Amino acid sequence: MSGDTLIDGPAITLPEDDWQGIGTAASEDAALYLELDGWEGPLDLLLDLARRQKVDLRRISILDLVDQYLTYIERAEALRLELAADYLVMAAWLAYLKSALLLPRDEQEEPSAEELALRLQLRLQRLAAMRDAAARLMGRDRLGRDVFARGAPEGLRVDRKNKWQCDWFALVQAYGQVKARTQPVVHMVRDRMVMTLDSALARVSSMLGVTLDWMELGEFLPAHADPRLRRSAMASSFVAALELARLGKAELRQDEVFGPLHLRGIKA
Amino acid sequence: MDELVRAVEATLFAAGEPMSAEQISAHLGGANVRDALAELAAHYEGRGVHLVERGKRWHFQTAADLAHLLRREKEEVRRLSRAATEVLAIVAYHEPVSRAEIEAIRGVQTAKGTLDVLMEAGWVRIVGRREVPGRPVIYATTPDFLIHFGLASRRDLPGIDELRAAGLLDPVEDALAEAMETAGEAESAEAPEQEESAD
Amino acid sequence: MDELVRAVEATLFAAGEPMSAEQISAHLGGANVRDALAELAAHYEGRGVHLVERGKRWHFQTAADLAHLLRREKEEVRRLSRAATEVLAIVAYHEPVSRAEIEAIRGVQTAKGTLDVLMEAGWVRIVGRREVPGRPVIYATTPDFLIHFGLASRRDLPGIDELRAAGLLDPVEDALAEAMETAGEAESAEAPEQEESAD
Repeated sequence: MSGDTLIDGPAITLPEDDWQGIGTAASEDAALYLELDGWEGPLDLLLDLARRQKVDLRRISILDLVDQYLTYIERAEALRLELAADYLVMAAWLAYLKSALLLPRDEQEEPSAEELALRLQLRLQRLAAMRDAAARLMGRDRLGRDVFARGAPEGLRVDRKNKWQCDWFALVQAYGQVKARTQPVVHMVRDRMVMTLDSALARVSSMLGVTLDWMELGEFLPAHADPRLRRSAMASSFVAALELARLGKAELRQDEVFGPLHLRGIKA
Repeated sequence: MDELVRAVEATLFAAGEPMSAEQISAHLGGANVRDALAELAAHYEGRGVHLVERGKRWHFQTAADLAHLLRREKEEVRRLSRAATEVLAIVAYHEPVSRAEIEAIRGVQTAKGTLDVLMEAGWVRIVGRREVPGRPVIYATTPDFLIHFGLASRRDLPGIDELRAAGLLDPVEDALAEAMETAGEAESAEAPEQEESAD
Repeated sequence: MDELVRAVEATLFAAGEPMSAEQISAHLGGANVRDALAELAAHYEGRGVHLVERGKRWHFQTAADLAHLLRREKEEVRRLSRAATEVLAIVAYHEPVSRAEIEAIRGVQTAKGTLDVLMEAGWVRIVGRREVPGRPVIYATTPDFLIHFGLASRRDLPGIDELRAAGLLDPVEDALAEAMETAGEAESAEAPEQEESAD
């Protein structure tokens, strides 16, 4: 805050009385010091100096401003005060700007000194605008300072209550799935009458030994067997016939597609 | 509007707790606030907020007939979780049933919360204790359960064979389905007696 | 007195924090509360308590002109450092804005702590990232900021229209380009033939 900025009055005499940035030391111990922390950097100091020109920021004299800044920094240096580097950088830049501004226009480099000066001016305007805006904002009627909300509101309570949703389908399906998941898996194979391949082989080959005539496959099956046994015997006897043919013990004949299959034994 | 009345109104509004006329007066530099309080109380009569005096202390409060506005119930429709649906189905098919029995049927532990949800929903209730060691609590469905699911009675719940016919069972091996069918039939036929005999 | 107006009045009096018209409506079962809000705001105008709208949310608060009566017993609100007030103003007038942009305006580095203080106060929040190299975080003000500073919306920020009209919310580069152009035109007015040939 500017109010915290202390400097001995006579040591740095600035041209105008309404100097805001620097105060007079309260103590008489003549310890001179300059607290640049009072400004938020060189741009802040420049803005303070610019406002002292008491003209619209759009019409400030950049040359005057540069002079004031440089004077200020020189005095601080004369007092052997430690200056933050950015203040010195700004001083160097402003010294350059000043010399450039003093050159005839044709000799200026790009960007021109006017452009640099204008840029500085625009920055100062923007900072000033925000500083004023901040002050106006802080000066508004603020809740808790100037205006107050109800001290003890009863409060609104919304008690949430769940309304559970489920339908018949989901319920029944869930039960079915529990059952399907947890029922012990029992695999029952019914006792079935079958003719094994071995017994069919024995039966067919022994029956082939009795006659040399062609016999239809069906004749090899047990005559009065249960229908299910007959199906099993048919399958086993067919495989047995193929096996005997492969071994050269029997020959097969089929007159038409899907027609009856005949076989007869071959004499060894 | 009278400035003092405004000041009293604002003071009471911002106050953290009820204030006596003396306190308000002290706050407002010693003004006599009785008339202002009476005027305010009359003004707020019939509004949504009343200025009331309780034990010599004044405060604003919501009109009594609007108190219900301060506490509102909001219903949130939520779908029953998969686990809860299974438990509900087991209770419905096997009731009355203990938690241990539910777990035995599901093959997994049943969180206490699952049954709580079903009771909160109003579909399941505790109907007593089974007279076996440990006297476990037993659960059954409620009349609301029948209403919600559109069932005239529990007998309307389909049997397993019907479930399969309706394609409600996941495809499983024939043998398994066959075994289940037998088991299911036996169960649905025996279920009532079985429950009773278990007591 | 209209029942809906009473209900809205009671709801807002009782509410712990500002409510939007939609929230009030939802609380009151979907009623259209716009007219009721307007009627209440008109009724309380001039009283010790006002109904105000801040960033689309409504609340009652004491009349600003009575601040001197109420302030004494209230805690002073947090004092912001000058840096923090400046940063807050820059965020409010330029939002959304990155830290680098704030620093460009202030001409100094902004301590992280300064933005933290504003975020802790609930007045500033991070609203995303700028899609430029480095993807810097960008900041904006909150609804609480509007409430605290008594702004119906950001358009109510003091002097924002004037600042915008004066181009003071535009980046320096834009203003510079414009100023150089104007200067160029002024120059070309002195040397018309040159300018035309350049066209």
